[in-house]
Amino acid sequence: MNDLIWVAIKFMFEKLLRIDRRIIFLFVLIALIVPLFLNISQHIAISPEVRDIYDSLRKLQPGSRVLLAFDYDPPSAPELQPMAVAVMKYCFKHNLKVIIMGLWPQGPLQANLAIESIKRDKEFKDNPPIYDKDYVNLGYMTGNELVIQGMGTDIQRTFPRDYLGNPTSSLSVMKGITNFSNIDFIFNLSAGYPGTVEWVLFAVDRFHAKLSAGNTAVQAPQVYPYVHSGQLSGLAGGLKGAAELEKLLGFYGKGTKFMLSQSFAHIVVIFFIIVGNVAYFATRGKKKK
Amino acid sequence: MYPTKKALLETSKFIFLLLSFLVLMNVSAFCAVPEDPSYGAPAPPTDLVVRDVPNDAGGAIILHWDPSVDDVEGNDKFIGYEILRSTSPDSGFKVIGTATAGSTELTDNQTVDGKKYYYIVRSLMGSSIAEAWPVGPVSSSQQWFNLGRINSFIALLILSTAILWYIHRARRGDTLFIRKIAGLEAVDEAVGRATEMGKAIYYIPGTQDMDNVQTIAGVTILGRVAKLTAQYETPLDVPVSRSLVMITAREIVKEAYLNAGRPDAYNDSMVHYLTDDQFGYAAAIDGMVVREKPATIFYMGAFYAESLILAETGNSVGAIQIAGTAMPAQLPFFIAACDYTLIGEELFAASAYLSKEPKLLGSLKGQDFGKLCILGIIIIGSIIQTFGIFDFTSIFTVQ
Amino acid sequence: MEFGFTFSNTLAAILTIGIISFLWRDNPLYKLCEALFVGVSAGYWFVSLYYQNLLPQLFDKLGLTLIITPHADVKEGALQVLFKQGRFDERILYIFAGILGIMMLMRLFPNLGWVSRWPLAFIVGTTSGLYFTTYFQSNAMAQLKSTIIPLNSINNIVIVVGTVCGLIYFYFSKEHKGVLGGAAKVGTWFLMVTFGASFGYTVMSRMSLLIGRIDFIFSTWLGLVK
Amino acid sequence: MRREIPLIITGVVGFTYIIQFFIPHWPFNIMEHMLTDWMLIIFAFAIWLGVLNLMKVSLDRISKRTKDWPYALVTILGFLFIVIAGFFFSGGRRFLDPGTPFDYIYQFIYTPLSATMFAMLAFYVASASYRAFRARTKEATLLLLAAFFVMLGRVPVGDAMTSFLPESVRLSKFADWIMNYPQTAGQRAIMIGIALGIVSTSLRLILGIERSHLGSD
Repeated sequence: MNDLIWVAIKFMFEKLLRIDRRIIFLFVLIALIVPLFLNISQHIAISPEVRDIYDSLRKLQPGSRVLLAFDYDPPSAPELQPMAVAVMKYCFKHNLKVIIMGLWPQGPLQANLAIESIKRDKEFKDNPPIYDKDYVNLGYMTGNELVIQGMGTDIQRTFPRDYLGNPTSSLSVMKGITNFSNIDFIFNLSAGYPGTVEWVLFAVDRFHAKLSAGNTAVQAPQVYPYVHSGQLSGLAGGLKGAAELEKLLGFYGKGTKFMLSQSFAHIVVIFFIIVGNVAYFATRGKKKK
Repeated sequence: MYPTKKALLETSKFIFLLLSFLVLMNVSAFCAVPEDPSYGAPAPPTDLVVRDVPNDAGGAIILHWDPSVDDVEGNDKFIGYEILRSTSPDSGFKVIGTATAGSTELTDNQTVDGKKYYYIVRSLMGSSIAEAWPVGPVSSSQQWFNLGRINSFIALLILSTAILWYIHRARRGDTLFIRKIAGLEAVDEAVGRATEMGKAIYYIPGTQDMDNVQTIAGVTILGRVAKLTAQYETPLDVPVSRSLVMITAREIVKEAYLNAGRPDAYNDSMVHYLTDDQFGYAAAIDGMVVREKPATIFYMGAFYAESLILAETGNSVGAIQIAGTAMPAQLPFFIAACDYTLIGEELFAASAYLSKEPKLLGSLKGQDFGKLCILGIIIIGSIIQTFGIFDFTSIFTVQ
Repeated sequence: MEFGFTFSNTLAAILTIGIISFLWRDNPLYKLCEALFVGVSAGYWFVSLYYQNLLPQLFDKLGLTLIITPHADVKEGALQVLFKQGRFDERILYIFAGILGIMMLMRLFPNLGWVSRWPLAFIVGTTSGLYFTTYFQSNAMAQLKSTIIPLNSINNIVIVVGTVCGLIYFYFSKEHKGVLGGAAKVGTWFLMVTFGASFGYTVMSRMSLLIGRIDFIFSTWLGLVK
Repeated sequence: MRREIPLIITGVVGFTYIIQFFIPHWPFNIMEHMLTDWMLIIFAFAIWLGVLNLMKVSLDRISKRTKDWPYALVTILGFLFIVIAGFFFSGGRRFLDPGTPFDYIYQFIYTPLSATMFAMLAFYVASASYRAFRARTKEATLLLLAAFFVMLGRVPVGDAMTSFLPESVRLSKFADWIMNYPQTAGQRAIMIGIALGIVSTSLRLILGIERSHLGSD
C-alpha cells in the first residue's frame, strides 16, 4: 500500500518534471498582465545606493550643469526610461541645466521620447522644458569610450554640433563648458557596452568627474564593485531602482506602476524553482530507495 | 488701521538692507573688499593655486582654490565662481569659464604651451562679485612620461616578464603543471556522442567581434573541436554573427581539417554568417536548433543576453551543452542550463589546456604568478591597513 | 510615439505577437517575423554604419563628399586642402584606413583572400594595445586597491576573504588539495553567491522588459490600462 | 610575407597604444585617436562582407527552392526596404530624425521585433528556473539561495513578507547586503582574473606569439 502511494507520487512528479514549458510561459504571462489592471500600493524600501544618487542631486545648486548620458536602446527602455524621466523632471523642476548625449545611436532618441512625455505631463504643462534654456541634446557620437576620453579634454570639440545641427558653441546651456570639470554631475543610463563601466574607467578614473548611474538589472551586479570602491557615487538597478528613484525624487511613474507586475513575476519564478526542486528530490529519493 | 510694530520693524529692516546693498555695490565696484557676507558682496575665494596639468599632452592648466566663506550649503544667493585669464598680470582679463558653488577646481584646456598666463577667480553672489588677486605666471607643457601611471608601468613590466619567462620555459620543454578543468574533459566525450548519434555539432563563438579576446579564445578552442570532428567525420556547423569572425573561423577550421588529413571533408559553408544583430542571430540559431536538433552545442566566447535563449533552447532539444565565457552576467545561465561551464578565466585556461601549446601554458603560468602577487598584496596590505601602519593603498592609486 | 489603435501601432503589435507566438510553437508568422528581423536588422546596421561611421570618419575627412556633391554642413577635406591650398593635412593619412577597409573586401575573391589579413591584424593590434593597459589599470589595480581594507568589521572581512578565495579558485598551477583546496572551495561558494545574485537581477531585468511589451499592447495599443 | 606583414602591423599598432598610455607627448597623443578612427572605418567596411554573405545565402535558398525559401525572400526584401528608405528617402545624414521613413521603420518594425526578442527572455528565464535550477550540490544550493533572497528582496513583496522583523533586517536590506559584500567580493575575483587573462592574451598577440587568428598560408 505504502509502495503504491510512492509509485503514484513518483509518477505525478515525473509527469510534473516533464511538464510542457508552455504551461510555465502561460503562468508568467498571467502574472504580468493581471497586475496591470490592479491597483495595490506597495511600500518601496530605499537602498543606500539609490539614496546616494538622490543626495548627489540634492546638493546641486540651481543652474548647475547635469550631463545625462543615454547609453541604451528601445529593448532596455522599460527599465531605464522611468529613471530618465524621473531624473529629468527633478532637474527641470529644480532649474538644473540638462545636457543630453549618447554613446548608443538610439540613446538620444530615447531622451527625446522622455522629454515628449514630460511635456505632456500635467505638472509641466504650464512650464514645459525649453530647448537651449533648460536642456540641450548633443546627440550620438561614434567611438565608444574614446568619446568619453575626448570629452575629458574638450566637450565642444568632441561634439561640434548638437542633435539639430546647431554649433555647440552657440548654445547658451553649453556656455563656459569645456570639459568634465565644468559639469557638476553626470548621470549615466546604461544597458551594456559602452556604458557605466566605460564612464567609470574614463570619466571618473582619468578625469575625476562625479558620476552616478542607472543600470539595467542585468548589468548592475557587475557595477557594484565600483560603488563599493567609491568610483561610482550611487547606482539604481533595474525597475526597482527606477521605483526607488521615483519615490525619492517625488515623481511617480511607470517604475512604480510596473512594480506590482514585477512582484508577481518574481513570485512565479520562485514558485517554479521550489516546485521544480521538490519534484526533483521526490523522484530522486524514490530512485535511491 | 495703522501698521503693527512688527510690520514697521520689517519695513525698516528692508530699507536698511536696500541701502546697505546699494552702498556695498558701489564700494565693491571700486575695491573688492569682502564685506558682511549676509548682505553684500561675497568673500572671494582664497589660496588660488595654478599649475600645469601634470602627466598630459600639454594645452591645459589646472586651477585650485579654497571656497569663499560664503560658499556654504544653504546659502542660495551664492551662485558660483568665474574664472578669468590674461597674459599680463595687470590687464586684459577675460572670463574663460565658470564653476558652480561648492566646486574648488577647474581645468583650463585652451592654453598654448609655453605661453605665460595669469588667473583670477571671483565669487558671484546675487549680482555682486568679489575677486581674489591675480595669480601667476604659469604655463602649460607636455610631459614625456605619465608619472601617475608609474605603478601600472612597473606592475605590467613585472607581469609581462613573468609571462614571457614562463613561455620561454615551456618552449624549452620544461613541464608546467596545470590542474584539470572539468568542462574541458567533456569535450571529447561530447564530440563522441554526436558521432554515435550521427547528428551535427554546433559551435557558437559568441556574438562579439574578433577584437574581443574572448572571441579569440573561443575560436582557438574551435580549432580543437574541428580537429576532433574531422577525425570522427562528424558534421560541424559554425554560425557566426560577425564577418571577421567568419573569416577567422574558416581559416581555423580549414587548417584543423588539413592537419587531420581530411581537407576533402572541409567546405566553406561549415562556417556561415547570419546577422550582426544580437537577437536576429539568436533567433536564427534558435530556429536551426529546433529544426535540426544537434547532439552537441558549444558556446565559447563573449555572450550577452542571447546566452539564455540559446542555452535553454539547446537544453530543450536535449543536446549536450558545453559553455565558456568571461561575461559575468551570462554565467549563471550557462551554469544552470549547460552540462559543463568554463567560468571566466577558465575559458582562457581552456585553450592552453587543450592545445598543450607552450605559449598558452606559459602565459597561464604567468597569469598565475600575477594572481599570487595580488593575493600576497591583498593579505599583507589588509594587515597593514588593519594596524594603521601607513596608507598602503596609495601605492595602487590609478590615474 | 503614438497612442491608440492606429495603423502603425497595429503593425508593431502584430510583429510583437508574431515573435511571442514562437512560445507556442514554430509557425509561419514567427518565421516571417524572424526572416524580416534578420533582413531589417542587417539593413539597419548597414545604413547606420554608413552614415555614422564611413561618411563622417572617412569620406568627410578625406573630402570625397565634397567632390561628389556640394554640402553646406561639410567642411573642406584633406584632398581639397592638398590640391587647392597645397598644404599637407594629417587627415590625408585616413586614406590608409580606406585602403585597409577595401583590403577587407578582398575576401570576396578567393585568390586574394590573404590580403584581408592586413586589416584583421590592424584590428587585433588596436584592441590588444588598448585593453592591455586599460583593463589592467581599472579592473586589476583599482579593484586591488579597494580590496586592501582594514579587517575591522565583518563586512570588510567578507570582502577580503571572498576576493582572496575567489582568486585562489582561478589559480591553475596547483591541484586544489589541502588548505588551497579548502580556500578554493570557499571561493566557489562566493562565486556561486555572485552568480545567484546575478541571476536574481537578470530575472528582474527580463521580467521588466516583458512588462514593457505587455504595457505596449494593453496601454499604448489597446488603451485598456490607464 | 603573407604572415609577416600582418604580424608587424599588429605589433606596431599594439605598441603604439601601449606607449601612448604612458607617454602623453606628441605624436603619440594624436596617433591613438587616428588609429581608433581607422579601426571604426574598417569595421564599417566589414559589414559589407556580412551583408553580402547574408544575401548570397538567402539567394541560394531561393534559387535552389529549399524548404521555406519564401522566408529568404522576406529577409532580402526587408533588407532592401530599410536600406532604400534609409539611403534615398530619409534626408541623408539626418536619417535618424523623427518622421523620416527610416525612423518609421525603426520605431514600428525594428523596435517591436528587437524589444520582443529581448522580452522573450522572461519566459526562458522562468522555464530555465524550473527545469535547470536544481539544488544538486552545495554550490548549486548556494546559487539558488542567493537568487532566492535577491529576487524576493528586490521587490516590495519581500519586505511585506518580513514585515514582522525590524526594518534593518528585512529582506530588502539582506538583499542589499548580499549585493554589496559577498557579491562584490566574488565579482572582484572574476574581474581581476579576467584582467590578467586579457593582459597575457594581448601581450601574446602584440608580440606575435599568438597567431592562430591569422590562419595558415
